[in-house]
Amino acid sequence: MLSRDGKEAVLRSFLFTLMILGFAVLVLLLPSPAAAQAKGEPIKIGWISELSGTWSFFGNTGITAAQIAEEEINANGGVLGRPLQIIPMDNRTDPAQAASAARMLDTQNKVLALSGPTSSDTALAVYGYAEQNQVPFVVPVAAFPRLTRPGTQWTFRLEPDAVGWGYAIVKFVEKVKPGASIALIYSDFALQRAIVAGLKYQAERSGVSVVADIIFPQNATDATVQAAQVKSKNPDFVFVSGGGAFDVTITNQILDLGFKPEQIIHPFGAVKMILGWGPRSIGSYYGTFFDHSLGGLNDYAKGLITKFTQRKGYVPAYIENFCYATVYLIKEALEKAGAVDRTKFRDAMRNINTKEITTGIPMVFDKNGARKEFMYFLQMKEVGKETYKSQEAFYIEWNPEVIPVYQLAP
Amino acid sequence: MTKVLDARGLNKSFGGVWALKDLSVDQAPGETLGMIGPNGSGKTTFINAVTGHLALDGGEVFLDGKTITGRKPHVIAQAGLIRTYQAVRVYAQLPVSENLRVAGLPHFRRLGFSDPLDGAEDLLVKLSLKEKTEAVAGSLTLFEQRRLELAMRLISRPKLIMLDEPVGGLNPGEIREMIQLLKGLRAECGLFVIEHTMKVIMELADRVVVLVSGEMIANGAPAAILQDANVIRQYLGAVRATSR
Amino acid sequence: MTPEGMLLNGLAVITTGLIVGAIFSLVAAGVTIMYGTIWFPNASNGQFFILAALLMWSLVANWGLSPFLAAVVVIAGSIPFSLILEKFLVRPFYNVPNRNIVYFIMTLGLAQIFAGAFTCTYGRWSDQYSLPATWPGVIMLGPFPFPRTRLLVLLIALILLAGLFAFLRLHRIGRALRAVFQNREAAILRGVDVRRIYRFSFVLAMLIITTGGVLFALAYAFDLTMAWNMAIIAFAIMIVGGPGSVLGSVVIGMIFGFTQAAVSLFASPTLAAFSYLIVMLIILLVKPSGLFAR
Amino acid sequence: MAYRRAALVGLVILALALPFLFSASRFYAFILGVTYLYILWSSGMNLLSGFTGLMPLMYAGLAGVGAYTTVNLVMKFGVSFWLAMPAGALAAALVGVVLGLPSLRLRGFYFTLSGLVIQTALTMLFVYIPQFTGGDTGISQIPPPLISLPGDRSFPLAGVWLEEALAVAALLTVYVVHRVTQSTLGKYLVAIREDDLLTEALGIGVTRYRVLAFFISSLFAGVGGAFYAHYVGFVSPRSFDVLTSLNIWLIVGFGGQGTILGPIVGAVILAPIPYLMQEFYLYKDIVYGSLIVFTTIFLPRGVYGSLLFHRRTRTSARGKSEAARS
Repeated sequence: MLSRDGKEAVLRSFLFTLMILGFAVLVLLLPSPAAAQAKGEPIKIGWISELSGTWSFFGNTGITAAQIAEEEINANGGVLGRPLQIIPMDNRTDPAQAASAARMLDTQNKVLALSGPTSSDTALAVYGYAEQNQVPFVVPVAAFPRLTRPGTQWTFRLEPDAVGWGYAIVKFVEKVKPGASIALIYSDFALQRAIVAGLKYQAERSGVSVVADIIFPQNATDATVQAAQVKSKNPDFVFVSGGGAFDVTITNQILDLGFKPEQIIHPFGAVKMILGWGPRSIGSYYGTFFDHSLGGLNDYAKGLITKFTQRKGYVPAYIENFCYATVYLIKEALEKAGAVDRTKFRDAMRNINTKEITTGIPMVFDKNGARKEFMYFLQMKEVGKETYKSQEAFYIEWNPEVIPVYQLAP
Repeated sequence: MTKVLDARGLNKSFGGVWALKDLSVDQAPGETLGMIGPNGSGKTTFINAVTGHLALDGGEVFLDGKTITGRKPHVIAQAGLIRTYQAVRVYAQLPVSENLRVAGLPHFRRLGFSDPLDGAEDLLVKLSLKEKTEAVAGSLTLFEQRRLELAMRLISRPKLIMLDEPVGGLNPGEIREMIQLLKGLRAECGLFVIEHTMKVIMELADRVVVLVSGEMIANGAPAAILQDANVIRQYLGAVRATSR
Repeated sequence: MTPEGMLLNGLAVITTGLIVGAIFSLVAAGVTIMYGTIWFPNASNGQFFILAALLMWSLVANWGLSPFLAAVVVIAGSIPFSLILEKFLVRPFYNVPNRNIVYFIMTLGLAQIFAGAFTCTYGRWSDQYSLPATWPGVIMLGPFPFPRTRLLVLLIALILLAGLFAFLRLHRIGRALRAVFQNREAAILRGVDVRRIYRFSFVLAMLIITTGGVLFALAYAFDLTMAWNMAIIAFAIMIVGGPGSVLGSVVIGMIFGFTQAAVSLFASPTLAAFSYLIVMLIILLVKPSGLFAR
Repeated sequence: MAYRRAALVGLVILALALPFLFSASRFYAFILGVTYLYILWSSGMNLLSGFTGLMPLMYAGLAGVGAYTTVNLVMKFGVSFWLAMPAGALAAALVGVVLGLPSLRLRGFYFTLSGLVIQTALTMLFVYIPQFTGGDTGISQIPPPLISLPGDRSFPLAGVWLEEALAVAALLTVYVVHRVTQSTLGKYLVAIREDDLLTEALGIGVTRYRVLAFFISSLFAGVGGAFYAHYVGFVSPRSFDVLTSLNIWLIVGFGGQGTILGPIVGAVILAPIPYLMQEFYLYKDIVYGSLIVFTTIFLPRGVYGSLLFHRRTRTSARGKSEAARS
């Protein structure tokens, strides 16, 4: 029990905590986008994403793009004469929370389909629920192969799987410099493990030699020593992929040790990552699936870029594009299905044979819901505060199972 | 006949400083032994060592002729040697009855009783805590808590209780009562008393051991101890000086 | 490996060990001072640490302040902030029995509040934060190119640590602080105004932690996950070094820095992460008071 | 006493009836199931944090051990859930005993701290042994427990019936914890919480009973973990990280440490919040953190605990006044 003076002091601490709360609430009162207006009962899509928690940035950037698509669609008469409604649901970057969010959307909101995760672990949680309870699940951004493992019935993924990225990277290296040597330096996340699995598998077959393979724990701080280790192996290329900010730290420290930007290959380039690498990295390469500096963008792409930049202050990249394209894909599948019915929708998705709305890249799914895969490699040309320019260096398409992805990342 | 307590050549040093140095103390059944000595002379260390709260560097301890050297405190307590603490220690949050129950639980089967509170009634009466039975121990006065402490030891029917300054913090009147209480207990079990208050030792102890920096400098009847020049020089002198 | 390569790796280990160790030591010193004097096990120290770093980012990257000015602003700002915290969250419990557990749980809650506030403010602006190099370019130490910025950070950190030592050893208040570390009661008897020392040491500790955050922001890119890591690391160092022992926190902090740097030369960096937790557990069991406890 | 027994019977009936009342909405039924899980967990933890005075911050980790053991047995070796679950619980209990050993040396805060370290290490471990845990991508599509009938037919225990199973598990846990606290062991644990030195001096083997407490408490952690995995259908290291431990502790502390009904009250109030607060996800962490701060500051005894305390003080005050009159 507290003493009396303790008590009244406690009262003060109570007020203080209230102050914190009030402050927090003020900070958090961000405008929520108004639901689009159109005639009739809306068709509901559950959008489970990382709206808070560790990766809240990706969830929030993704849902912005998705909502742009939602508004465009509803402004043009919606789907099957009804408005399309995206119901945002937070998963706190926590798979267990994602699973229960899926349950809520399915049982409570009675959504037609699920979508939204931008990271593999939350996506896998939803995948489990969707497959078990037969809810169509369209994955915009999550690269872990298991999401389209053989036997998958209800899940479809727009993003190529990470093992495939490894394949693509080797193909790229092979083209730039046959018989090159490459060093791998990356954080210990499932995504990176998958990429590296594919990369090593293909490297053997393409005569690319892996001279160093350095894994960091998820909470590493400094990479200088490891960079020095890599340096003393002096490889032609360095594959760099840290988790979160550590990615920038590794990149800087690799450059500090005198590597040329042209030697660095990032497996993927989300916009804030590219901005984070900064001017020092101009000349280095990154893999992606959409970039505002790609040539020959159509009006949808241009529209997305302008609208998104207006809302967020930075340009959209592949994550935003996949979320945007997902919503349009769902619309197209619905129109093919001709009815708001889960099985019909699923079948429509299976048989769909179209082009990605923004890039015109083929959009076809195999029996496991894996997409006909592709990847761009871009070279950084200039970097500003909120935007950058890059130049296409390589493009490749392949079939999901060109290498045994499901064995390489079970 | 076998000593109730027989400690032989106890050694204990803390970082090279001797807390107990080749100390041998024994106590006959029915005898009340007093231990005095200046602060830090190793009195409490002696209790800790004997009751297993402190690992000895050397020496052996026997209770009723059976060795208890290096046993765990609870084993020694089960064997019938139980101690109190300098600062009064009871379960302040629990009512008196619960305090007694906890104290009785580990022993009543060994003693062949059917209920851990067997004999608690008489104890409470004897220690005049009867009407406090349901009160929370923390709400008792220091004197009452001291008595509860005793009751919690007596309920285990010990062979020997080691009391570490049993009248610490009590006023003269209470001290007198406590002395009478303890006298009354001598029939039931052996008493070993550490005290600063000479009055208690004089009235209670049959024999007194004087400890100075871990060594026994005198051992004999209270009266004799008072006259012992060595003791006066090394200990009582100081006491007199302070008490003046 | 060529001798050239060995030298390169050696220098890399030394510089990294020093810089990581110095920053760990600073934060740990702050935490250990808090616990040593006030009995305040600050589980939210990681959040304060990252708060400083984030503010640096806002001031430099968004408002375009010069890093030095920004650093001054942030560090100075921590003083009133910590005074408020002390008044409302620390002081009320000074006479609560085993207040350290109360503090611990409360700061865990506080950490949660800050984490929440961060994820839905900064967390929505970016997933990572990095400042432009304060002092671009590198200095060649033989074959090893040492980035100027990191050299700067290292020097500042070392100077601060030295200053902290000097203060605790030589200055009157510093001595009073250490007196309280060693023996609260004795200090009170010697007429030390403990409440004042408490307030002072809390502010000092927060100041140190904030500085640690600022330096980290200058030397590394960071994200929100760093907060919890830092909290655990700081606790680990405090426990191993001994609560209240600044010397301990510095020595152990440096050791941690070097193990983190060197371990990947002979084992996987993953081991480094485990190693300090295991060491910490062993110390907790064998010598809870820590290696450098008096 | 009579009305008390009636109330208890009523509670039991209610607990068993609720799943059917909620069965209309799978979503609310799910929240109910999760609440039962948290009642199970928090009652189990209460045995340590409430009755023994040790705050086991590695509790979620132990639940994880139970969950992963069970899931691996069921999914890899095709063991029946009803055999795998006890095995998982036992595994959790043994690990819990080992990880509880620090408590034999460490007092209060230091033990709490060691718990924090152990929990962190466990979470990392779960990430670094993907062959058992699926790494940070977790294990999905965990099947619901199977009930096998004579004539080797079997049907999955899903929906309402799984919630019924959870209700039974929760009730059993509460009952066992209640019995333990009434037993000699329970009295010893409280004594150890109040003053372990004195307890040892009185002839009670503190070490043995601490270990025992850890064993029982961890057992429930494991049972909860196993049910969690097969109920939610998904587990990942994040399901069993330090925040989960804190969450369970918060429920115990909020309801009332060291009381039987406390954890139930706490779970019923707190467990549904994250699901019902979906729309306010931005404030969730802040609300949660504030709850922890409030609980520690204003309800050191918890909701139900304070209730009990005030009633007790009132009665004892009346007792005093009567004594004065007589």
